[in-house]
Amino acid sequence: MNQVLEVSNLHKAFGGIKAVNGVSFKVNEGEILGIIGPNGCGKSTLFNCILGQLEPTEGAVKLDGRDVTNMRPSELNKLGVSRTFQLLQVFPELSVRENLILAGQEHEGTMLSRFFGPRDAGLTAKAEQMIGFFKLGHLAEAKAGGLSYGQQKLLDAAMAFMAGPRLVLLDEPAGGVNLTMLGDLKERLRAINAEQGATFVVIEHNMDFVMSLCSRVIVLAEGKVLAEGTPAEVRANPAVIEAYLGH
Amino acid sequence: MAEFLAYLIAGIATGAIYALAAIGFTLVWQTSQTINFAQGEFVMLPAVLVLLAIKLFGAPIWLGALIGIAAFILIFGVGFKLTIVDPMIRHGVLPLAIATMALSIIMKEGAKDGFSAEAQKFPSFVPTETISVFGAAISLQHVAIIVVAFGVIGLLQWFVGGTKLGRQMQATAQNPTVARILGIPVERMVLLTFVINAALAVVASVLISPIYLAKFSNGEVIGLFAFIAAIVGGFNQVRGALVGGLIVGIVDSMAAAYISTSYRLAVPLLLLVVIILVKPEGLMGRKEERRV
Amino acid sequence: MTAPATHGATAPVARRLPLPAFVDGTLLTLVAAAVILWFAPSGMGRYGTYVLSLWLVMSVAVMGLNLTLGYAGLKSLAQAAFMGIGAYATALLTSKVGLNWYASFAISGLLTFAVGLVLGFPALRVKAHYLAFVTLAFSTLIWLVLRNEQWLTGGVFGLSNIPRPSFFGLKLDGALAFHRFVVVVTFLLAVVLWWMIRSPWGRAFTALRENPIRAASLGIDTRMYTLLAFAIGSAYAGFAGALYAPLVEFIDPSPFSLSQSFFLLLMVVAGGAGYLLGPFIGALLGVVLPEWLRFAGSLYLIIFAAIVMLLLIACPQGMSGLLERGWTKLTGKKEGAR
Amino acid sequence: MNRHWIIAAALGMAVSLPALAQDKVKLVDVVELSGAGATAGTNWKNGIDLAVADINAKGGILGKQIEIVHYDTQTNPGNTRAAVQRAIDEGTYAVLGPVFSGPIGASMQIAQRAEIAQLVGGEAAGLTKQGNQYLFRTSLSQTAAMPKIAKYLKDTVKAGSVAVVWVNNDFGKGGRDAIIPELEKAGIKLAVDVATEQGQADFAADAIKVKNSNADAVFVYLNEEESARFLRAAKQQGITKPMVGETTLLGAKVIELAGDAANGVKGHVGLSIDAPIPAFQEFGKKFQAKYNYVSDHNGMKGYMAVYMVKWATEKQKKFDKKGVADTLRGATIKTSEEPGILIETTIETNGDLDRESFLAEVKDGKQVITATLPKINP
Repeated sequence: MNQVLEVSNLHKAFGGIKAVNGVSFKVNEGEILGIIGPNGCGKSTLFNCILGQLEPTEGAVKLDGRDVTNMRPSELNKLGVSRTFQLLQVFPELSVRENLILAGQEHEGTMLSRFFGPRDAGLTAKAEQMIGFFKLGHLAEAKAGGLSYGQQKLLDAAMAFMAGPRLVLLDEPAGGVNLTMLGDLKERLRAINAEQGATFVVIEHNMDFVMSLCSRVIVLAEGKVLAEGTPAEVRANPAVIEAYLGH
Repeated sequence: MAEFLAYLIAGIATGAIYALAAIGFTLVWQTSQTINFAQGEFVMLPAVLVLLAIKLFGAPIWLGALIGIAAFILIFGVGFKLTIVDPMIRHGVLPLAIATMALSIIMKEGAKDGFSAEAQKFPSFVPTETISVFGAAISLQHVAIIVVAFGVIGLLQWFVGGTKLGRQMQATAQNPTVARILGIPVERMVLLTFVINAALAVVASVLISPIYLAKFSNGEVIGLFAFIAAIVGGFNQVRGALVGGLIVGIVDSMAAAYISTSYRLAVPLLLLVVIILVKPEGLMGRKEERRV
Repeated sequence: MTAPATHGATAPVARRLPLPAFVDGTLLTLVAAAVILWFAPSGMGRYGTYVLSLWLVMSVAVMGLNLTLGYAGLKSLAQAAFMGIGAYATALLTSKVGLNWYASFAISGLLTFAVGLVLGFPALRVKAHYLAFVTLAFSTLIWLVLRNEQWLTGGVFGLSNIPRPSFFGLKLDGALAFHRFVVVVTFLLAVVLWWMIRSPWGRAFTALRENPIRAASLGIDTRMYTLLAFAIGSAYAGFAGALYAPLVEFIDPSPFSLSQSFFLLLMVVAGGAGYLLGPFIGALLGVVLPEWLRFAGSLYLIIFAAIVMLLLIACPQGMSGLLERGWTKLTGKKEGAR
Repeated sequence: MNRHWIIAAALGMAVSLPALAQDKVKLVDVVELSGAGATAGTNWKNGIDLAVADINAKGGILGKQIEIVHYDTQTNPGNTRAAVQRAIDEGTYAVLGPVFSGPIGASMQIAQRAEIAQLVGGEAAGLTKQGNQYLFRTSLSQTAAMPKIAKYLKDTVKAGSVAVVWVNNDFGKGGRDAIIPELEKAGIKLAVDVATEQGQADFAADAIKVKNSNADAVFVYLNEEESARFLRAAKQQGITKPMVGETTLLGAKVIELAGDAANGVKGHVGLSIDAPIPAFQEFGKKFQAKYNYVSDHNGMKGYMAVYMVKWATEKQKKFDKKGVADTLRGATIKTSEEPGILIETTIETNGDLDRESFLAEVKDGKQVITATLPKINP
């Protein structure tokens, strides 16, 4: 199977603390991979190292076989890698539609065409489509800062999909979202995965969410890979049970 | 060598003055993220108020000093915090910084119109004699400033580390939210730093004015150098002000001596740029964590 | 009033009137203001005309700083220094080299743009207020060069007899003619900025200010946009300088000192950072208000500073924020009445 | 009843008419009241106010009271231009000020275009070299003063080498640029050339530099307060060589601020309230009484500027704006004609002044005049 992302022997230390300590894994095209682990096991740091937000101390990241270690986040994004953050990251002063256009505009045309061309960079239709898709229809004109938490979370996810990415890294997409919204979100993610063939890596706390969404799960503990397998395999792994109950 | 020593000692004497003025910068920055662009005027004004009190009430010098100093601490310690900082602090650094800029205009123009556009002599509490250190001349006034600058830093370090009140103040500076949860009266602690800042400005003013003379425009130079000193030394450490002040003073003196008198101001500024590029938090500063 | 950095749909006004879709309230305001300012000086005398022109020239510099600070969130303390570079470049090119004003204007803009690019690199390295410190140093260094290099800049004695431009053979030496010229140039520069702010660039600048990390994750080249915002903002200061020199017909280092950079910052914040029309209000406060307060005699600067301080205490978003607040209250009431 | 009303009305007319007929003459002073020039500008303004009060008390100019307005330039060329333009738009009879040459440079063309006399406090040599027929100084230019100092250094002080300490603004730089060729001509070596900042507070490094140069004498060309600070620093560093300077080094203000450190300082004095001229001392007393401090030379310049306007108006016997400049150009104002001019003053055709001046020395905290120098072109 075609490997979209390959992480090999990634290390990240802050002073003496080894947040990520030799993590390696591969992500296959079209799969939904879940990464779970107790608090402070290095999940978010791992994401930040993969995406160029932090400089890894050691190790390499490959995208389609090409080395992208330390590539700047914006360039990585232009190669089709998109992400969300653990904490909400929408632009509160912009409207929902503007947030979405912003998420897509750098993928169209050149700097010059972005200056002289249309104000929406030709993305209004696409934005409306995303708004519809994520059921934010009545809120297109509303400032993002005024939305409810769950709605902002949806917008946050919608922004990650705006440019039609091949690989999406989601950092705790279910955090703080109520049950109804959670169902919506899961369904949307599955749909995108099925329709567009986008590949997902999901960090999550919510075990039910991960287990029902992902086809494969990696368990991290203390900066290392503890276990890997299908949800069922992982659930049955004694080391995982130990790690979770131990905490 | 004797020549070098003379410049060095002159630089230390000047640097101590900058340090004394810079301490306040670091104090109010730590507890309330306030950049006070009126800091130089804070050092200028107490001397003017003392002279004004003497002139208006015909008071003897000690009474004039008392009235002037009390008025200053009340208005520019407590009043400044309550009327300017409090309403604006929530809105970020910039509007408040601009408001202190406006305040500096008011203080400067007020001192000029209310008192005098001329420089005035200010009585010295320290003998004006000159002593010789390794063949270099230094006045007792400058010696007093150096001693006081070190003394104030030592006192502040002791206060912050060795007293309950001081530890509460430090906790407030490091994390007001946690401090509040711990039951520390955060508001009162912040107010305390502003009062200390005003009191330090008074000390600086009384020590500096006999040498620099009391004049409405003195704050511009002192403020700029104190600001540079605070950046060089580190904005978030009180002892950064001392280190920064001394370095800037010495560099300034050396620049005048060995580089160029007309470009002497450029040298401390180039030093500042280099330090920002190499160690942005300042020589003595802590790294400030970025809140992502 | 324009809202801060909104990129909402075109104003309702534009929909009702048969105007092209890109026309919005801000553009209409700019056009109307330009027309009014074209005719305003009649009966105002040379003094009034001059103050209006000075206001517009300062507005251009403040517009640039508003782009760097208000939209992109970069704190610069060198705007007056950039204005000085533009003013000296134009003065030297027109009076010593004999180049025409238009070429000098373009060179001033390019030069300040280039210097802005170079100075912008530390902005990428150092975050937040450290850029302010670097620009503070730069500002003072430029001032020292302007003062010390007498062979080039005239030093403390300044440069005099700076010619005013002509327009297709039409002399613009008179106060009114030059004022109208300034109106046209300011209008054009404001329209360019208006266009930029509402283009995808403006959206990217806003994203840069609000959350650079998220912006980068959405493919926004934060490095490029940071440099662009800083360099374009600096170029506007250069343009302002290129207008200032022939307006005053004399320059020396004093209007380009650090304290003037502070003053420009004051105008941006007092006018309302991040509002497209804020710079005009800010420059009005900074240039016209003190002139108007002259009747108060020696106290006029104190009154001016007190007004600015009270304004910021009452509304840290500045004059534009205050007006917007008033407008929402007013329109809110109207809706309630309906 | 009716008659009473008529009388009352007539009385009213009588009271109000003179005020109407005798409308005032408006003088606008545009000067540095804030920013770097504030101290000099405030002295200039006070001098003007004193002169206006004196003149108005004695019936004004040709029976008209003077209405004086002060506009601040903030020591900024752009603002100065606005203020001078405003003054002209408001119909000022003449423009007084500014004092700093930057603001003067920014505003002199406007007064010239409006053909209105502008009486400035600037001393920089370049101002009167631009052929402006409407610009007049109120003090000697540096080109006139410096040869006298160079001669003094050579003949009286007998210095073979001189350290030059100057303030890096238009005043100090102008003075430095004027003295150095004069020193060269007199065969005196320039030991060290020290630029200092305007408003500089700390002169320790500069004093050490001067001391190390081993010059035979020090030429100090700073504003009053900086002069005082430098003298104190020089004393602290133990400089014993003679300090020679111009008006700003020997003024009463410097002596007050520098204390003992000013003793022994000598040099050339243009306008000084300590000069052995009764009118000067009289002015000094009046100024002190009104403002409670000692006037510097800028106060005297402002005072004389108003009297120059008065003299020219009375000479031409009418209020003709352009005529003021025409009358002043090339004129000699004698104290017998106009006591307010304080000292006989010749106005050259380019706007420069020629006057007697003095050599002075500070002894025991007092300025003592040691010689009177004649006019350059007596």
